[in-house]
Parts: sequence; C-alpha cells; structure tokens
Amino acid sequence: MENLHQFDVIVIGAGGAGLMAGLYASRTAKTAVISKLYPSRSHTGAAQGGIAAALGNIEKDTPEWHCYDTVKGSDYLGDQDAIEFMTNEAPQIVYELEHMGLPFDRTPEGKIAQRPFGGHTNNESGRPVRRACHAADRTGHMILQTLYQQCIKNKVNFFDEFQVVDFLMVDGKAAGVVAVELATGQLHTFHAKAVIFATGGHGRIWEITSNAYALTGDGIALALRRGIPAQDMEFFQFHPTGIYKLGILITEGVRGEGGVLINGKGERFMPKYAKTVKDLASRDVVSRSMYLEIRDGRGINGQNYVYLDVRAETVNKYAAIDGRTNPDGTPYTVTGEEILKKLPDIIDFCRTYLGVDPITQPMPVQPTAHYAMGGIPTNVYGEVLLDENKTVVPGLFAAGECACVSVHGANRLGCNSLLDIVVFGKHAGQRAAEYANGADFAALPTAPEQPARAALEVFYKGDGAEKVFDLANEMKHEMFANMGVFRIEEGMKHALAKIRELKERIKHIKVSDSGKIFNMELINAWELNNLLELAEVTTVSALARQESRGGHAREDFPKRDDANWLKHTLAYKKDGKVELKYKTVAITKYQPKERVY
Amino acid sequence: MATKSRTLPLSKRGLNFEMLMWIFTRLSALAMYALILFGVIGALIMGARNQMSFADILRWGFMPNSTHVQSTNVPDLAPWSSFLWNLTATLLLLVGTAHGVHGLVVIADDYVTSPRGRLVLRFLSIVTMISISIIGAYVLWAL
Amino acid sequence: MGLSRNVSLSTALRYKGQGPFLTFILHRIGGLGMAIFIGIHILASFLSGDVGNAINAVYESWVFQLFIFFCVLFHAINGLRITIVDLWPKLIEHEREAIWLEWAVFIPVYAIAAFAIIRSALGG
Amino acid sequence: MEVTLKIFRYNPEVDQKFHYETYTLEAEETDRVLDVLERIKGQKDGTLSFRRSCAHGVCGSDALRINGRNMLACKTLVRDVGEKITVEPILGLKVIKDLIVDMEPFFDNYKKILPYFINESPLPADGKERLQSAEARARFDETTKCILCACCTTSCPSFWASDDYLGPAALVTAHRFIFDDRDEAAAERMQIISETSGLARCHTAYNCTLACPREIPITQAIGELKMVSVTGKLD
Ligand SMILES: Cc1cc2nc3c(=O)[nH]c(=O)nc-3n(C[C@H](O)[C@H](O)[C@H](O)COP(=O)(O)OP(=O)(O)OC[C@H]3O[C@@H](n4cnc5c(N)ncnc54)[C@H](O)[C@@H]3O)c2cc1C
Ligand code: HEM
Ligand code: SF4
Ligand code: F3S
Ligand code: FES
Repeated sequence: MENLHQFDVIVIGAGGAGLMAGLYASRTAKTAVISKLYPSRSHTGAAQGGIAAALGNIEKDTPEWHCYDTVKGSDYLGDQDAIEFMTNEAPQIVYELEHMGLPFDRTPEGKIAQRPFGGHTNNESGRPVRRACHAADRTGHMILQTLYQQCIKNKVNFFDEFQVVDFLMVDGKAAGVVAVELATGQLHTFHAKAVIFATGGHGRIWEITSNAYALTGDGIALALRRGIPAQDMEFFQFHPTGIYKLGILITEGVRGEGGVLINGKGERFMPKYAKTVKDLASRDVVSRSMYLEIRDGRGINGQNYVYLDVRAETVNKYAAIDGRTNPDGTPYTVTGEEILKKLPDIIDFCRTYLGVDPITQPMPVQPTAHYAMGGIPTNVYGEVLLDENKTVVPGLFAAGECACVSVHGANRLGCNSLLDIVVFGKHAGQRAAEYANGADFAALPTAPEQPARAALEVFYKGDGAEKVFDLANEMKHEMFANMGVFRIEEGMKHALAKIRELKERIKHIKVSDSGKIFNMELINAWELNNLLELAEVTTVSALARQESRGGHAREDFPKRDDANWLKHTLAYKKDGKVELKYKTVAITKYQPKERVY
Repeated sequence: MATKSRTLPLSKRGLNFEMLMWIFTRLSALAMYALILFGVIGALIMGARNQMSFADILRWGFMPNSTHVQSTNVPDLAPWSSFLWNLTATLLLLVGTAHGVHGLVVIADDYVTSPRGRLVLRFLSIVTMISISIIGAYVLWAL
Repeated sequence: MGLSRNVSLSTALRYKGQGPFLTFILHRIGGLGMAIFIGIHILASFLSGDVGNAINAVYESWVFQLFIFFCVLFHAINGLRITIVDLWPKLIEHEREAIWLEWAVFIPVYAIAAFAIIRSALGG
Repeated sequence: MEVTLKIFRYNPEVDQKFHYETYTLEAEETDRVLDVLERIKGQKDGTLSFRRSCAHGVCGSDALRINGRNMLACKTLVRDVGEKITVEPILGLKVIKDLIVDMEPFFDNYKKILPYFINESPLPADGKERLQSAEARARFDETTKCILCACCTTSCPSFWASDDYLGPAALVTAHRFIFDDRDEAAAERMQIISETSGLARCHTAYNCTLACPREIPITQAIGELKMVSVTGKLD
C-alpha cells in the first residue's frame, strides 16, 4: 500500500495540547504529529491573557484556592478530582514552560509576573487574586512558539498540512487515522498503536466567534462517528468581550488591568450583578449581565453592544472607588502608556479593525462564542472514556479543547485552558507512549482509506443546488440567535429543525474544484459537515438539560437544579440519531452551593 | 539573575570574512568621507573658491589628483600635485578600490550562490582589486 | 508542478517598498556605476593613447557627467546614512526622517552641481 | 461600495502559466480583504485557493502581496487599500496553487538558526523559575512577537535574489534568543548567522520592517546582531 506510515503514537493537532503530547510521547515512543495547519498557525497562538497557576509570586495564593475557584467557576459540574489534579500540577508545569524558555513577563524581583483574571480569587477576602502568568497579551503565542521550538529541538516528526479525515478503530481499539495531504490531495494511512486527538475547539458553529476558521471540531466529529461519545456539549462559553460584529477577542486581562464595562447610560453595571468582584466575575455571569443590559435597552444607543473602557482616567476612577491597591498597599493607578505596554496587541486590534484607540476611547464589545467546555470524555491521563462507567477505549487519547476531562464543568475560568492543554497534553503524551510500548499494532482493515475517500467523494456527487458558504452562514446565524448566551425551548427547537434541514441540504453540495492540489473547497465542505454534526449534538444536549448552569442559561429554567441535573451529558451518534446518557460528577471536597461573585 | 558575561569572545562571535568586510565597508565609507573632506578643505585653502567650479571641487575631493584640476582656472598646478596630495589620492584609491570591488562581490553574491562559484568570485575580486590598486597607484605617481 | 520561485528584476522593482527600498536600489546603481566607470577611468588614464582618449571623451560629455555625479553624490550621502544607522542600530527608528533629510541634502547639492555642469557644457 | 479584485490565479493541474482573474463585488469599507476573498470563494469561484485561519493577524497564514506590497489579508481593511485591489502570492517562494506558496524553504531557514531555547546549566535548586530582570526581559520583547508569516522575508530583495539568505524572519528569531540572557547558545547562533548567507546579506532595504504585520523593528534587530558580530557585546 502506498502512503502507509507506521508510528507508535500519532498526535492529531499541533496546538498547545498536541505539541505538548508530541513532545512527551516522542521521548519514549516513535511519534508523529499531524496537523492541518503549520503548527505555529494553531489557535493556541491567539490566546492572550495568561495561564493560571498559584505561584504566589506577587501575593499569597495556593493551589487549593485555585481548585476551589475552578470548581465554583464550573458551577459545580467540574470533576473535582481532576480539577485538584490540574491545579496541583499547575505551578510545576508553568515552571517547566519557563525552563523551556518561555519569555514570561517579570516582576521587579525577576519572577514570573502575574495578573488578576475573572473568577480567580483570594479565598479569604473574596477579592481578585493575581494568578494569571503572562507574557504581555500574547501568552498563548509564546506557549505555542516555545513548544513548537522545543519539538524542533527534540526532532519530533511533523506532518504539516495533513488533514485527518478518518479515524480507524478495530475491535474497539484505536488503529490509526487517514489523512489528506493538502498539497497533493493524496490520502495517507497512519497505522498507530495509540492515537491522541488534540484538534481544538469548534467555535465556528456560531456567527460571532473568537475562533479561527480552522476550528471546526474535526476531532470530536470523527470520534462521534466511531461510537465515541461527546460529553457536555451544551456547555459552550460566550466570552463577554468580543469586538463588536467581528468577535475578535479582547482579553479579560483588560478588566484585570482595571478596565470596566459601561452601558448606554454611561453606568458601570457589573456591581449590580457581582457585588464583590464586579467586572471580574466569571465569564458566563458577565456575558449574561451584558445581555440583560442590552435586552433592557441599555446597550450603547440601544444597539446590541456595550463599552469596555480602559482609559486611564476611567480605570483610576473606579480603582479608587473599589479601593484597589498595589501589592505594597499604595492606591492602584495607571497611565495610558502603561496600558499600552501591557496590552499592545489588544490596542493594535482595536486600532486596526475599529479605528478606535482604547487609550482615548471606549471599545464596543459584545459576547462572542469562545470556548468548548465539552468534548471527548477523558480521565486525567487523557484516556478516552467510552461510557458512564468510565470504560477506557484502548489506544485512544484526547487532550486540549477537544477533550472534556472535565475540569471546566459548565463554565471555564479564564487562563485555565492554557493550563489544561499543557497539563493534560503532557499526561496524554506520556500515557500514550507507555501504552504503545506495551501494546501491539492492531491489524488495519483492508483498504483503510476507502471510507475516507467515499466521505470526500460525496461532495462531488450533489446537484449543486447548495453552496458551502450559504449553508455555513445559515447555521452560524441560527446558532447565534437561538443557541447563544440565553436559550429557551422554542428557540432551541427551531435551531434543531434548522440544523436538520441543513444536514439534508448539504447533500446537494457540489464542489466545483475538481483538482487535487490544495482543494480547499472540498475540505471546507467536509468541515462544514463536522460543524453541523456538532451543532446538532450541542442542541440536542441543550434541549434535554432543563436547568441553567454555567454556560448553559435557559430563560425557561433560570435556576440550577442539582437534584436532577448535577450530571454530565454523554451524547452518542447512533444510526444518524443523537442518543443521550448521563454520568455522575466527581465531588470530593466542595459541596455545591449557590454561586455568587 | 544571570551574572555570566554577556560578551562573546572574538573566536565565537562569528566575525568571519563576510562580517569583516561588512564592517570594513562602513569604516572605509567613513575613511573616504574624511579623506574627501580633507581634499575639499585643502582645495579651498589653495584658493579653489575663485578658480574652480563647485563640480570641479567635488571632483577633486573624490580624487585629489592634479589631472582633475588641469581644465580649471588654477594658475599653478604645482601645489596641487604635491606629495601630500598624491598620498591622499593613493589612500583614497586603495580604500575606494577595496570598498568598490567588495561591493561588486556583494552584488554578485546575490546571483552566484554555489559555494564554488563564490570562491572563484572571491579569488577574481582579489585579483581585480590588487591590479586596479597597482595600476591606479602607477597612474598617480608615475604619469 | 509549481511556478518557479525566481523573482525577475522587473517584478522585484515593482514591489511597493516605499522610500527606503528606493534608496537601496539607487545606492546599488550608484555603487555599481562608480565601480565600473572609475575602474574604466583608471584603465583609460593608464592606457592613454587612442583608446584612452576615446574613453575620456565619453567621460567629458555632460550627460555622462550628470549620471556619474548622481551616482557619486547619492551613494555618498546615502552611504553615510547607512553607516550611521548601522553603527548605531537604535537610530533606525528614525529611518523615515533620515530619508527625508537625505533627500533634503541631496536635491539642492545635486541641483547646483547639475546647473554648473550644464552651464559649462553650454558655455563651451 | 463596489470593489474590484484582480487576483493571481494558477492551477498546476491545468495551467502552464499564471493569469489574473477579475472579480467585482459589494464590500464594506471595514471588511477585511480576507472577508472579500472568502466571499469570492464562497459565492463566485470555489476553486480560488488561499490559506487562512485566525482572521485577526495572529496566526500568520495569509501573507499576500496586496496592491504590490506584502501584508496579511486579515489585517488589511478595504478602506486601507481602496476599491481596486490586486492580490498576488508573496514573492520568492514557489507558487503551488493560486495564492498558496511553498513555505518549506522559509521554515527550513528558520530551523537553521537553532530556533529553540538552549540552557544546559542546572535548574534552580528549588525547581522554580530562572530569574530574569524585567529589563533583561524587555531587551528582546519585540522579537518575541513574530508569527512566522513570511511577510518580511518575501519582501526582502536579498531573499528574492537567492533563498539561501536566511532572511529577516530567521534573524528575528535569532535575535529573540541571542538577547535572552537565560539562553546559552548565543555564540553558536552568531556563528551560524554570520555565514555567507546570513547577516551580511542584509543591505538595510527596510522592506521587511515596513511589511511586518506585528510591527517588529526588524531592521533594527538585524542591525543589533551585526554589531554583536563586530563588537561581541550583547548588551
Ligand atoms: C482568542 C482566544 C483567546 C484565548 N485566551 C486564552 C487565555 O488567555 N487563557 C487560556 O487559558 N485560554 C485562552 N483561550 C483558550 C485556549 O487558547 C484554547 O482553548 C487552547 O489554545 C486550545 O488548544 P488546543 O491545543 O486544544 O487546540 P488548538 O490550538 O486550536 O489546535 C488545534 C490543532 O488541531 C489541528 N487540527 C484540527 N483539526 C484537524 C484535522 N482534521 N486534521 C489534522 N489536524 C487538525 C489544527 O491544525 C491545530 O494544530 C483563548 C482562546 C481564544 C480563541
Ligand atoms: C564617500 C564615499 C562612499 C560611501 C560613504 C560609501 C558607502 C557605502 C556603504 C555604506 C555601502 C554598503 C551598502 C550595503 O551593504 O547595504 C556601500 C556599498 C557599495 N559601495 Fe560605496 N561608498 C562610498 C564610495 C564608493 C565608491 C567610490 C565606490 C566605487 C568604487 C563604491 C562602490 C560601492 C558598491 C559597488 C557597493 C555595493 C552596493 C550594494 O551592495 O548594493 N562606494 N557603499
Ligand atoms: S518578523 Fe514580522 S513579517 Fe517577519 S515573519 Fe515575523 S511577524 Fe512576519
Ligand atoms: S528587507 Fe532585507 S535587506 Fe535587510 S533590512 Fe530587511 S532584511
Ligand atoms: S488568518 Fe491568521 S494571520 Fe491572517
């Protein structure tokens, strides 16, 4: 067979999770990292604010506080054993990144600098704590670059611009993947003992999103088609501050540095909704508050956006009102120049795309689809779990945003994702290599690339009545309108009907590009199919969950319902239908209680 | 915080032929400026203000060689062909030739990329440089 | 498969590189021009005789003088700028201003000299 | 407003030679050129191929020559370039299809300069971070911003002439490590970038700095490296 490759471990995706997994797996096993983008193009590079770890470099902080904040942030849906595991590992893994050369910003003593971030608090005072370790406002960029560089140093094998289009399972075990080499259009079969999915998020389901074009949820969709469930898909995070209309993210770090949200009446509205931490409440809370302000006509000029104001005078005014102080006890004040230095990229985005200069003008913002809390269920070692009994799928691993450990539960805290991808990327890599070293190759099916070829060729057979572009737009629009910050039964039903209609209409697509080389039209059609799959699963999971929790807020069920719904959703795809099962939440130290900020 | 020396020893800073010539190009540029300035000031002292056009002064500045003032109104060529000026002219010639020939090498390097081609080029350029220098010096002193 | 990577001179010159790129091109032309013509000039003075005279005749023509003077002056002024920013890389921040300044010096000096060359050419 | 795009097209499977194709469509002033390209691909001509991902200038996928100058399609608004827009692939790399070029030589050059942190000394005994002063960190801040988009390298006349020139992007990364006082391989890197195809091939053409979407002072960084080569001083 031509184009057959054999590796002990195959990592799909070269974002932070994939690179970390690749780095660790390649230490003891023959490993390849396959990515549809050049590794440095992965969306981890877009992450701005920081990576959370209780280093206590500037003020007192402990992993226990970090753990509690994460549990609370998750609206008690996070598995507490996993969260504790992650927050305990956090300081060491941040030091490890520093040892790899990551250029963190520094405190005057030369230690890693930290800034406050939403939902991260001093558990004694309830005030925001400086826990986010940062490199200006391009922490993700630095993580991605550093890990890629370390992979080059350690001679990790890369298959760049190879898009995985099928996942092979034999007798319930992972056996490899099939990928299209974009530059030639040829199919390659990768035979492996262990497969690690690290394909990132799927924010492209929504219209206004901070996510890249490439974030089409390929990994989760591929797994679903092989009978692997998708967990907690109804929980998707809407980040409160996306640039109006574009969705480009403005980091929470802006509010960490003292920026505040202002409504159409010129009022700072967050204290109404979160008495103690105000603008630094967790994201679901802030997004909902913004939505409520807008709904009640207090958007700017009655429109559907509010202002994020980080002008020095505003910051200083509210810092004085809040009694915010520097670590040495002096009142906190900033100048425009300091803001520019700490948030250069954000300021550049606003100037480029809006013609607005945040140093002198407030920025128009609206909630933007941002982060998938749900994904492929795994344990803390990245092993994929098949069912509610946590049965491990041999040889299959997942890490990063496409996985659901679940450390984020119903709502992720800022800066916990970069932590998640490095901690669990590392463990998935290690465990996969261990597994591969003790396992044999599963036999490949005959003609392993055949199903993938068929799945792609479908797109040449339609009658051409529909276009990828239009279907994608209809999906995004529908999902943003009815599966956004707030949800209600009729709306979700409408969305589900629409998604099902689109799933029919996609059969009419006919790809006009008949070439093999960089046939991106074909690839985009295939990706749309994945997005629709995930949109359906998300909507079905959301319809079933009759409560409001974290990122899933229902107007018809505004309260959290621990009696009935303190459980994870597992969605399966069987014979074209979505089936739901439920799994218990691991609760160790912290009993659910009401969540106030 | 790091206390180790932040200076690279000469053997390790990669100061090879290319970089040596790079800095030579800048220093020779400065040297040429100095020599030209010297020539222009000298010409002014020798009365060029009334006897030569602006362009002629500059031409003299670039190469203080008495043939360059022949066609002007300078009454007496003697002071213009003194030992001092011949020496200045020679220095300019040597520096300028080295600078210019290496400049040609730099341009050629853009198009000749095989290591062997480059080696041949370097060899040719050294030959050219030396021969032009000798011929030029001969012209200055002997003719 | 694939178009060659080769960038032809005409494509390269069409790149919209703005002021600094223009000075780079002119600097190169100037350096090249000088190197070639000064080389020939020295040879001509050495050979004298008929060949030498013929070459010298070309060198005396005012069109040629305008050209070579452009080469010399531009290369010298621009070369000074390059030398300064190369030795103090921090100054590159002021690249734009430096290039303005350079033209501000070059244009009047060249204009005066060109005027002198042309006048002497006309005047005989 | 109505915009007209003249786009470089080349399909290796049919064309012997490249050609240009013109598309006219409605666009807002604040649309990114990338948005317009997406619409052309989505609605007018599905065969048009280009790379893109993040759509806000942080991934480095979509470096293109727009109206004759290198920029990111996603960081360029229609109002910045006017109604007549010419879009071509970046120069000096082989065109594979339409606007997609072969990036391998670019990444190969990057890999030559040891683009990774090297410090073999023992870690701090407490297992914590290596200390670094805020000033030392600031020393190389600008050059950490690089997203490897290749706007710079493919605007550089020295790179156009021959792709063995490491190019500004590789030198930017070299700068990032050489000026990081935690790194211990400055000398090795200096030797690599001072070879024939390194520093000396930069003639301060400055196209790179003007093209860089991250506004990295590239020419200055290269200048600093040249001075390190000459003086040996890293501060
Ligand atoms: C704008 C923005 C800002 C953020 N800021 C922060 C922050 O400050 N702090 C924080 O903690 N988190 C932040 N996040 C979240 C965090 O960045 C992401 O969740 C995280 O980077 C995801 O990493 P990943 O490795 O899972 O996936 P990604 O980095 O998205 O990588 C996915 C990889 O999978 C590959 N891939 C996908 N499909 C295929 C396929 N079919 N075949 C082959 N390869 C494939 C892609 O090429 C890519 O390499 C932010 C997210 C966004 C969008
Ligand atoms: C005051 C006089 C001069 C100054 C200040 C000067 C300055 C410079 C500088 C700084 C460079 C380097 C350009 C680079 O690497 O980017 C250079 C290159 C060059 N110089 Fe000169 N120079 C002078 C005179 C001359 C003369 C007299 C000649 C010819 C004999 C000459 C020929 C060249 C050539 C051919 C190059 C290479 C051009 C290139 O790389 O693009 N220069 N000069
Ligand atoms: S230096 Fe700038 S232009 Fe060059 S690759 Fe990096 S980001 Fe792109
Ligand atoms: S364009 Fe090229 S020549 Fe130098 S200043 Fe930039 S690398
Ligand atoms: S699409 Fe990422 S830089 Fe333009």
